[in-house]
Order: sequence, then structure tokens, then C-alpha cells
Amino acid sequence: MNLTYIDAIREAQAHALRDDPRVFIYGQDIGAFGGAFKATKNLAKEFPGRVLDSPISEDAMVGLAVGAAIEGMRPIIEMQFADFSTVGFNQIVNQAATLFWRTNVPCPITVRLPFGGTSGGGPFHSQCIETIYAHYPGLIVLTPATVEDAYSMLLEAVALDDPVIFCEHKFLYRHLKAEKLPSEALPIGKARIAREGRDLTIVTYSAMVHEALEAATELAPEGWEIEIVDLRSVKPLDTDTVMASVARTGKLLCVGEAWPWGGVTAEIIARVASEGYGLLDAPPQRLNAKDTPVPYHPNLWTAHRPTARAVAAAARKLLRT
Amino acid sequence: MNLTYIDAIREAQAHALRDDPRVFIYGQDIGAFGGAFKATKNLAKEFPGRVLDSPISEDAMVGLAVGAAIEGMRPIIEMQFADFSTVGFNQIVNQAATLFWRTNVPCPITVRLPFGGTSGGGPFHSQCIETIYAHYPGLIVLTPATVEDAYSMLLEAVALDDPVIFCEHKFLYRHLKAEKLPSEALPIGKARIAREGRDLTIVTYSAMVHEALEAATELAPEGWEIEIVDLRSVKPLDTDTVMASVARTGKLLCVGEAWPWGGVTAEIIARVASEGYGLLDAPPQRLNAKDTPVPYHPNLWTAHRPTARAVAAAARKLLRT
Amino acid sequence: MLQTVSDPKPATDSTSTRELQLSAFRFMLLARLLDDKFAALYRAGKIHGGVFLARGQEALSASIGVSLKKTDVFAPLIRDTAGRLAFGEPVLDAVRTYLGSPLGPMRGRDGNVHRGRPQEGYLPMISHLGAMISVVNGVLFARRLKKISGTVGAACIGDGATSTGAFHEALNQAAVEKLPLVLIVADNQYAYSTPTSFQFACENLADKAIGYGVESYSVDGTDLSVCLKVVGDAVAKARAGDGPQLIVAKLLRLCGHGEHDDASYVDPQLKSSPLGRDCLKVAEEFLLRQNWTDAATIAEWRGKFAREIEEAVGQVQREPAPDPFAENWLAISSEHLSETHTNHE
Amino acid sequence: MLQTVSDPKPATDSTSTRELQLSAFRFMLLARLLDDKFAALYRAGKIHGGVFLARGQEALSASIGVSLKKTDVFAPLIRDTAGRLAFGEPVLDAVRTYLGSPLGPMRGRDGNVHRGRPQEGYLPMISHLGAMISVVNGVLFARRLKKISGTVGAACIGDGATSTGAFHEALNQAAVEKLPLVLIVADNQYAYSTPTSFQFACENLADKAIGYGVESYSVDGTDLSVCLKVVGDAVAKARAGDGPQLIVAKLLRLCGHGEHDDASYVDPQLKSSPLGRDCLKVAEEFLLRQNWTDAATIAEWRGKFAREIEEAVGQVQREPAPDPFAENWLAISSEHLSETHTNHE
Ligand SMILES: Cc1ncc(C[n+]2csc(CCOP(=O)(O)OP(=O)(O)O)c2C)c(N)n1
Ligand SMILES: Cc1ncc(C[n+]2csc(CCOP(=O)(O)OP(=O)(O)O)c2C)c(N)n1
Ligand SMILES: [Mg+2]
Ligand SMILES: [Mg+2]
Repeated sequence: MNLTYIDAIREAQAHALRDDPRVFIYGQDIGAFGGAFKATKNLAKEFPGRVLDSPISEDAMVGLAVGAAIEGMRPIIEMQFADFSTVGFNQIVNQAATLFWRTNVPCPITVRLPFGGTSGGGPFHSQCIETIYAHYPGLIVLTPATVEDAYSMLLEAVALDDPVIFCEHKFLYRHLKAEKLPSEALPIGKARIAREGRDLTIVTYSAMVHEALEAATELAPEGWEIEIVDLRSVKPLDTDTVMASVARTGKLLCVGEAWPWGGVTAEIIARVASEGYGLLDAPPQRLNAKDTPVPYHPNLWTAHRPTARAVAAAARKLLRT
Repeated sequence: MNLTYIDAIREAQAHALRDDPRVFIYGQDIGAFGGAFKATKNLAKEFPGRVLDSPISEDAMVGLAVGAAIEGMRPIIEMQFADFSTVGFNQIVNQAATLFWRTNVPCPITVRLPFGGTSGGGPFHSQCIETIYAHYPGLIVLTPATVEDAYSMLLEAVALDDPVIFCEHKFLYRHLKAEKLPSEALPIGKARIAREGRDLTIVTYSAMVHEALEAATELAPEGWEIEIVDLRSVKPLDTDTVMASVARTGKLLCVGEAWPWGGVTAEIIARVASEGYGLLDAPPQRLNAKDTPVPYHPNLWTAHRPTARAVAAAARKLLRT
Repeated sequence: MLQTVSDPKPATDSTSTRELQLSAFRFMLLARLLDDKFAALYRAGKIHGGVFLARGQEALSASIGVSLKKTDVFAPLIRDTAGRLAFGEPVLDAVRTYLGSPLGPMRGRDGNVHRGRPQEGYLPMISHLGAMISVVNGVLFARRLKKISGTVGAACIGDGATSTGAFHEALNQAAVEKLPLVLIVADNQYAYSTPTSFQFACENLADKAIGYGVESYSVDGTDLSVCLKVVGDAVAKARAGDGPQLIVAKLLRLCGHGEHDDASYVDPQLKSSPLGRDCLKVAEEFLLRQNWTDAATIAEWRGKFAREIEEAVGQVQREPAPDPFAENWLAISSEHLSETHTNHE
Repeated sequence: MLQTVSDPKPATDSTSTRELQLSAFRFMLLARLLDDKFAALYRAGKIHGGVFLARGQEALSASIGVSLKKTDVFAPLIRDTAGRLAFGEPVLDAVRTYLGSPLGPMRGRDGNVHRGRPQEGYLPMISHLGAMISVVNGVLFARRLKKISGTVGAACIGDGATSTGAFHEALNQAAVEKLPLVLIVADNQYAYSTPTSFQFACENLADKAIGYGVESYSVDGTDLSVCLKVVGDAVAKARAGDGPQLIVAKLLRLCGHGEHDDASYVDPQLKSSPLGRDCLKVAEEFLLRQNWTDAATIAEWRGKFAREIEEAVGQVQREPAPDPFAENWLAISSEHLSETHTNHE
């Protein structure tokens, strides 16, 4: 087998539909058509009446999912692009995210957000908006970086009793390949050491894990051993694994594809600075996208997001302090 | 004169309407009624045809403002509560915030968000959501803490060529008083030293400035001199003033009423840790609201948000490290 | 598609009609007294935050509550004290929520009209207008997937909330899915201070139904008899599988938006028009005229309800307030995934 | 309120009608050729991201463009190549945007159909469906405040986008404010792959008008003559102060949603129905039948347009690509308020 990240997402959904009669999927063009990215290919046929096309109504899509969750179902909502979840934002952050705390009734919905930049995606088909969801209490925000994690984390997301924002990176959809689907996996909430090293810790997630890995490979011949922590989940954040890595390396670089103000990289640095201050032997650094909308032209886009080269440069600078 | 914070907001709007024919105000119940908080009291009468009631359509309210701005006007949009801006979110972050970068045409709109907790406000009339706006490129996010700033910053906001999210704290509306309106003021983008001290820097904004001031007063008899930086603007952030203060005190506590994940306090600590690492002689600390919706009952609410007592306790702990 | 019912039909004498009206009336009365009590508590400074009353809307709201079965779904809005009680909400739930008791369904975490018991089909509103309708759709959709038939979902909304995108998306969604949704619009002439002329430009909000392909009804919201009939019919049609039903009731809010609001903006002409009639009085007079009850019985109910309310308030006031130290400050149910990391104390 | 126009009225022979039709036809032809070129560039891998064509929608779209004045406001959507050109967009703007040239109006920052020149009343769409309508309202609202009269604002939308809350809020807002908005719905039977049965349950989208209190028109979108008449009438009515006008055109998208999509889901019956007619052929045949032009002239236009397009593409391909180092990475215009603090390099 040669499985892609998007295959993994399809398979996880097939698995969930097969094993749990409470699961259904609702979203635009996901039925007979199989979804804009084919994440639900053939699922409508395999699971009649459980993979359903919605009108272009993101607010009502999420509202419906919350109602179905109250009734004991486990809906998966596919947003066509993460960027369009902004019009379903209110139902996510104020309806789904508050239900359990207000009423003690859990809200097991999974909102799938095809997110992140691709060449030519432009300002409205590229956004990384995990931060706006992670900031609100009541949501779990996942950012798998590998085919295996796309599969196992989506399965676990559907099984969780809480609303999950599942950020699946479009750039990885067909880019990554794996031999087979995992039969066991790290649980949600645990970060993964994607590469071991002793000189510097790069904490990152989603597509940037691969830029970081490439940067580490680039730095290896220079004698630097870079440790890479793949967060997997940005809320909750596995502070322990980050801290342990920083304890080993003494140096921290946080890399994110999202905009620079606030967000995952700021949160990680704030935690390490507050609680692991003594572990650092150089100021922790961040590398994010630029603070503008995501540009359309590839020349601009590759300058806007951190690339392996930019990560390597930032790492080099930090290693020399 | 005895002017409240809400008076200042009303006066700034009157001033802007008077001086600039391009200004108009649009929002729910703001016309004859004068607004839910009376921020536009009598303005519809004083400025006929320029203070206009809108339907309950936050998305369309902001969209209309953007169109009017393109046409050279300077609309002020009043959201009835900040919490309801989530249904106008898309127009703010994807329409208004991207216009200039995409087209080179500026988007001078001001969106007024009555925000922040009050006793009995509950989960949907209390939120501090400056972070979700500051995270997106293209917006200026202001958080005045004083009557004077409410006035001068709103005036400046309306005069700016960019979209401004004006976070006015409901708790301060009638709580704060001033003798007169300022004739000059710090410009937007500059933080203010609200109290000088040499032992510890508290960086905060909006209503929390007053909790911090009270905490400083509480700590004074114990011999501690606390410096308080009122950010005034959370985007842009005046990193220089923060850094200069930390250079003096060596200790940093960031206090925010918003939820703990990401946001202003994380961003400040990340900046100071990255760029002012050597200035710190203790790990920087944060104090935020708890990571749950804002509770209704006052007992819970006062435990949910940082209070003067909690700030003093956090400061004391940090001072002893 | 539009059926206008605004003149009271000669009441049929069947006991069921009579019993239904009497039952609805009792809930109206109970609701009014409960609202009066909340107003008094508000004035006495005993309530945190706002108080939102339903005066003038009891006939419509009670009609909804009594038309639903316990297994149905109900998403009331601000002005549904009567409908909530009729759907089965104990007075104690209402009082506990307003006073923030940890023993109430919202445990002091949410308050006033934001209350419900989702697991019993009684959905607690969030404040964002229009947002509950698609949630009702979701419950109905789930029941269909689970092959449970015969459920109706009722959602209430005001004239102002028809301007929200959420209203539109949800009503359209229900129409496309042909869900058994009964959407009741209380057109009480104002959204807070804003008259309907700033809210919509069609003649009657019921005109909207055709654009969604759903059935609609226009009803005089001051008249319990016709409200009962129309709501009952719509609920029956939805239950029979005829898809969403839109009911638009005209009436006047006989109070401020909240108790902080003196409603001085309300047009005096409206107050003295038929819309300004107090539905509770109208219903009482009707019942007396029909000889379905007598003044003494009503007085007895009133006394009984007043005592019930006083007792509930007394009891709740003796209950402990929420204790922040005992509180479980977790926004998610998966405790193992809660951020162990707390940066707030 | 609903006026159905679906049979071609016998063409009046006045020169203005003729000139208008010929002019619209030329824009249709230019648009088709331009779209064909974008398709070819896409297949050749010369375009970044998606390509979204307007095949089958040129008659409707061109009718809008030619019916507007330069001082009007226009917010086209994905399938408005023709309308954009007719409103005055240079071919070069379109090509530069698709190829990401820094000399184009979007300067490589945004691409494909996301283009416009706001200061010229030509609004560049954001992707979120429905979001542009209220922006058009805003321009019209501002002109009213500025006492500029006689402006019309046209906004285009698809059948699928009528399900968005943004569509509803904006149309209602225009109705309440009685703005001169002409809202054109291209009901092309699909939203991406989704047939209209999943999108709405009313019979005709024009039925929605009554619920907003606005005028509406139903039109055969494959027929240029009737499109011109209906759009022209609606624009005139809006200009005369009659408030918002809703036009619903029925037609079929004769291509995929984007060029990556083979549209295999389209019902063959629809393709062979009158809706599946190619509006460009229909118009051409009509013009020839009327003797308003001849085949040679059309061939000449075709050649001229093809050359114009080739030249534009050639020119743009020789233009420099955006240079990230020369780029001004500032999202706001107040440079002094840009975060000097950059944590990204
Ligand atoms: C989306 C949204 N915007 C604004 C508000 C603030 N708000 C609360 S009630 C209200 C008026 C509602 O009017 P209507 O729907 O007619 O109901 P009524 O109060 O008349 O019963 C407003 C504007 C809100 N709750 N939600
Ligand atoms: C709010 C929102 N949700 C989803 C999308 C993704 N999307 C882009 S075009 C499209 C289909 C639009 O269909 P329709 O409105 O009928 O226009 P058509 O493509 O048929 O011209 C969808 C779902 C979007 N752009 N905006
Ligand atoms: Mg109302
Ligand atoms: Mg379509």
C-alpha cells in the first residue's frame, strides 16, 4: 500500500463510520462527489444515509452538529476550507465550546478544517487559524503532521466526548506517503520527538514539522544535532515533552505557519520562559509567517511562510548565541 | 465636570461627527435610543441622518462599513456586545483586514466592542476577545484603560486609515471618572507607565490596569515598588516601553482578563524572553482568566478573572523568587 | 401557503379544547407571577445582571409549551417563561438559574434566561440570536438518523432575530432536510428599542415562508384561543411529516427589553391598539365568558402559584452560593486532556 | 412582484437595442476566449492554484456589465468574466491577476477571480460566498450620505450562495434601507457538485424576494436578449429609486466548478435540456438571424480578441514576477503603527 495523508483521513472516517453507528459526516460536496479534496470518496455509497451534503451554511452546519451531539450522535463536519469556518465561528466557539461547561452535557463533534498554505492558494484558501480556536475554552485543537497521525488522531477525535477542531494540512494531503495505517499510536495530548538531537530544540507542528526536519538535515553536516518536537495537539499542549527536550538542549526555537501575533509559538515560549527558565541557555526564538494575509504568487508565498531554509537560518543564528 | 468612560466615548463620537463629515455611526439601537450603554445618547438628534439603527445583522453591518470606507467615509460600527462580533467576525478579519493589503485601498473603519466582564454578565456578555482580532494581520486593536484614553484613542481610531477594533471595557463605563477631557494624549501605539516602581513590572491593559494599580497599592506598605505598564494598544504592542521597564525592574508579570491560551500575555512574554532575555532576573509570569467560559454568578466570576488580590499574590510570589 | 388566523373561532365545546385552554392559561398565570417576582427581585438588587420578562407574550409561549410532548425538542428564547413552564420546567429551575444557585441546571455558571436541560430536549439558549434553530435541526436530524419518528422541534425567535444570518441558514436547512421544525416568530414590534421598520421590509414576516418553501401561519398573539389552534395545527403538521412550519404571531411586548429599560420608546398608538391588549386578561375574560372557570378558581390558582413561587425563592435563597474553590474549572469533559498547565493563580 | 421573462420578445429594431446586443455579444465572445486561454494556461501548468471559468454564464454576466454605468458599483463573483470586461476591466488586469504579476491590480498578492479596483467601483471579491453584497450596500449607503444619487450597485451570486447567512443579512439590509442594489443570482443548477435540491426547497429562488419586500425577476439565462431586457429593467428601476431588485437567472454551468473538476456529476438530462444551451451560440444565431451582423464580422472579432488575449498573455509572461525582497510586507496603511517587531526571519 501507498497511503497518503488524505487517504488516512478517508480511512479514519470509514473506520469510524463502520465501528460506530453514532458517526455521520455532514458538509459541502462530501456525498456522491466525495468532497473537494476527496476525503470522503465513496463513503456516501459505502455508508448510505450517513455522509450527507449540506447547503453552503457553515453556521447551520455546526449548529446541526451540536444538536445531533446532544442527541448522542458523533458528527464529523467537513469545512471545505478552514478559512470558511469563520462564518461558522460563532457556533463553534459559543455553542459547541460552551455546552459542556454550561450544562454538563458533552459535545462530541469533530470539525475538520483543511487548512494551511499551498502554492497559489491565496489569502482565503491558505489560512492557519488554529489559534482562534485554541484561545477559546472548551475546544481541543489537533494538528497532525504525519499520515499515521492523521489517521489515529482523527479516529481518537471522533471518539472523544469533546468538540475537536481537526486541522488537516492541505499541503500534506498528497505530499506525504506511508506504507500502512498504524494499529497503535501516541494518545492525543502527547507530543512526539520527530527527531532526536542535543544542540537545539525546534518545537513545531503540522506541515512545519517537515520544514524543520529538512532544516535539521541541512544542519547535520555542519555538526549540529537538532531535536524536533512535533506537538501534534496545540490544545492541550504537551508542555512536559517540550520542557524535557529543552532541558536536554538548552535552546528553543518555535516554528509555526500561522501569523506571528499570539498563537502557538508565543504560548510555547511563554510556558517555557515561565516554568523552564533555568533550562534555557539562550533566549528562546520564534519563526512564524509574516503578519500579512497569505499571498497568492508562489514567490511571495514561500517568503511569507517559514521554509526549511528559513528554519535552518534561524536555528543557525540561535546556535551561535 | 465629572466625566465617565462612557461619557468620553460619547464625546469622542460627537467630536468626530462634528469635525469630519465622513463619519457616521451604525449599529443596533444606537439612534433615537442612544445605544444599549448610551454611548450615542442624543447623537442621532444632534447629527441627523448620521447615527443610524441597523438590523440585527452583524455580518452585514461590518460589510456595509467596509463598502462605505471604500467610498471614502469613516464609519463607526457599534457592536451591542463584543461577544456578538463573532457573527460579524468574517467581515472583520477577511474583508476589512485584508482590503488594504490586497488592493492598496485603505479601510478606515472603527468597530466598537463593549467588552469584558461585569458581575452577572455570564458567558456571552463578558468576553475579552481582543486576541482573535490581534492575531489576524491588518487590524489595529485598542484597549483603553482610562477615561482620557477612551476619548483620545477613539478620536485617533476614527482618524486612522486602518480598521480599528476598539475594545471598550463595560466594567469601566460608569466606574471611572475624570475631571475633563484631554486636549493632548499619547499617540496610539505607545504604552503608558501607569505607576512607577523599581521592583517588578506588571504589563497589563484595560480594566486589569486598575486591578494592578490596586495590587501595587496593597504591596506598597510591604516595601515593594511596582511599576505598571498600561499597554493601551495590544496591536501594535509597544515592546520598547515594556522592555525599558523590565530593564529597570528585572521582573515581569503580565496580567490579562482574557483566556490563558495565547493572547496578549503570551505575546508579551514571548517578546521579552526572545529579545530581553538578559533583562530578566526571574522567570516572567502570567496571570489570566481561567480557561472556561466566563461564569454568571459573582462568586465564580471574581474567581475566574484576575483581581487585585490575585495580582498582588502573583506579584508577591514573583518578588520572592 | 399562508394561513391567516386572527379572529377567535367560536370555541368548540369539547373537553379537550377546554382543558387545553385552562392548562395553558394556568401556565400563563404562573409565568406572569414568576416574571413579576423576578422583577421584584431585580428591583431589590437580588439578581445579578439583567432580568428579561415575557409580559404580553404568555399566550403564544404557553401555546407552544402545551402543544409539545415531553419527547419533543424545545428551544425557547428570552420571552418564553410560559412556554418553558408548560414544557415542564420546574419553577425551581428558573429561580435557581436567576439566583445562580449551584443546585440549578446551570449551576451558577450561566444565568437568567440561559437555562435548559439539553438531555431532556429542553435546549438552553446561547445569547447569539438565531443560533439555537440549527441546534434544534440537529436534534431532529439525529432522531431521523436513529429512526425515531414523531418528534417535533420548536424554536422561538423575535422579529429582530429574523435579520440574523443564523435564522436564514437554519430555516433553509430545515426546509432542505424537511425536518419537523416549528419556528415561532414573536413579532412584538420591537427588537430592544428598534421598531420593525428597521428590521424588515416585507409586509408580514410570514411572507418569508414562501422563499424557503415552508408552510406558514399568521396569528394574533394576544389571543390564547387562536394561538393554541395555530400552534397546535402547525405542530401536528410537522409531526405528520409535512416539514418545517413557520408561525408569525403579532403582539406587543408589555415591558422593557429588560427590567433596566423603561420602554419609553414604544409608540403609544401601539399600546392602545389591539396588539397592545394584555393576553392574560384577554384569556381570563374569555375563560370566564365561556364559563370554563370562575373568578374564585382563578384567584385560588393565583394564590397557589404565588405561594409556590415564594417557596421556591425562599428555598433557593437559603441554598449555598457557588463556591469557586469547590468548582471544577474544566471546560471539557475529557479531564485527561484539560491543560494541566494553569497560569492563573 | 415576480415578473417572469423567459421567451425572447420579438426584438425591437431600434439601433440602441441592436448596439447593446452586439456590444454584449462581443464581451461574451471576448470572455469565452479569455476563459479558454486560462484553461489552456492551466493545462500547461502556467497558473498557480485554481482556474474558474464562466462558460454558459456569459449572456447573463455581460448583460450586467453593459447595463451599468462607469460610476456604478459592481461586485462580480467567480463566473463573471464577461461582466467584468463589459464593466471596463482591461484584459490585462485579468491576465496579470491570474499570472500573479506585480503590475496587476492585485500585485500577485491575490489571484484568479479575486480581482478588482475598489476605487473605481469594481469590488474584488473575497472567497467567502455572500460577503460582497453588504459591501456593495455600503458603497451605496455612503453615496446616499454624500448625496450622490443615481448610482446602482450590482452584486452577483450563485444558487449555492443563497444559503449563506451573509446573503440574507445583506439583501435584508438593502431592503430596509431601500438601497439601489441589483442582486443577480445565477442559478446554474449546481454549487460545485451539489444540486439545488440540497440548497433550497422553494420552487424558484425568485420566490425569496417577497420575504424581503423587494422586486424580483426570473429570466432564462441562456438567452442574451431577455437577459439584457430584464437586467436593464432592473437596473433602471433601482436607479429610479425603487429599491433592491432580485434577478434569478436559470442556466447551466457548461464547465467544471474549476478546471480541476470534470463535472461528471452534471445530469445529462440537464445538459440536453433548454438550460443546457450554450448562450454564446444562442446569441450568435440570434444576431445572425436578425441580420445584425454576419459570420465574417464575428470571425473577425474572434480573431481580434484572440490576438488581444495572446498579446496580453505574452506581455504579462515577460513581466517580472513579484520579488519578495522588494515587497512591502505591511498589512496596514499606517506604517508607523506596523509592528516594527518582526519575529520572522
Ligand atoms: C447576534 C446578536 N446580536 C445582538 C444581540 C443583542 N440583543 C439581545 S436581544 C436583542 C433584541 C432582540 O429583538 P427580537 O428578536 O425582536 O426579540 P424581543 O427582544 O423583541 O423578544 C438584541 C439586539 C444578540 N443577542 N445577538
Ligand atoms: C462561505 C463559503 N463556504 C464555502 C465556500 C467554498 N465554495 C466556493 S464556490 C462554492 C460553490 C458555489 O456555488 P454557487 O453559489 O452555486 O456558485 P457557482 O459556483 O455555481 O457559480 C463553494 C461551496 C466558499 N467560497 N464560501
Ligand atoms: Mg421583538
Ligand atoms: Mg451554482
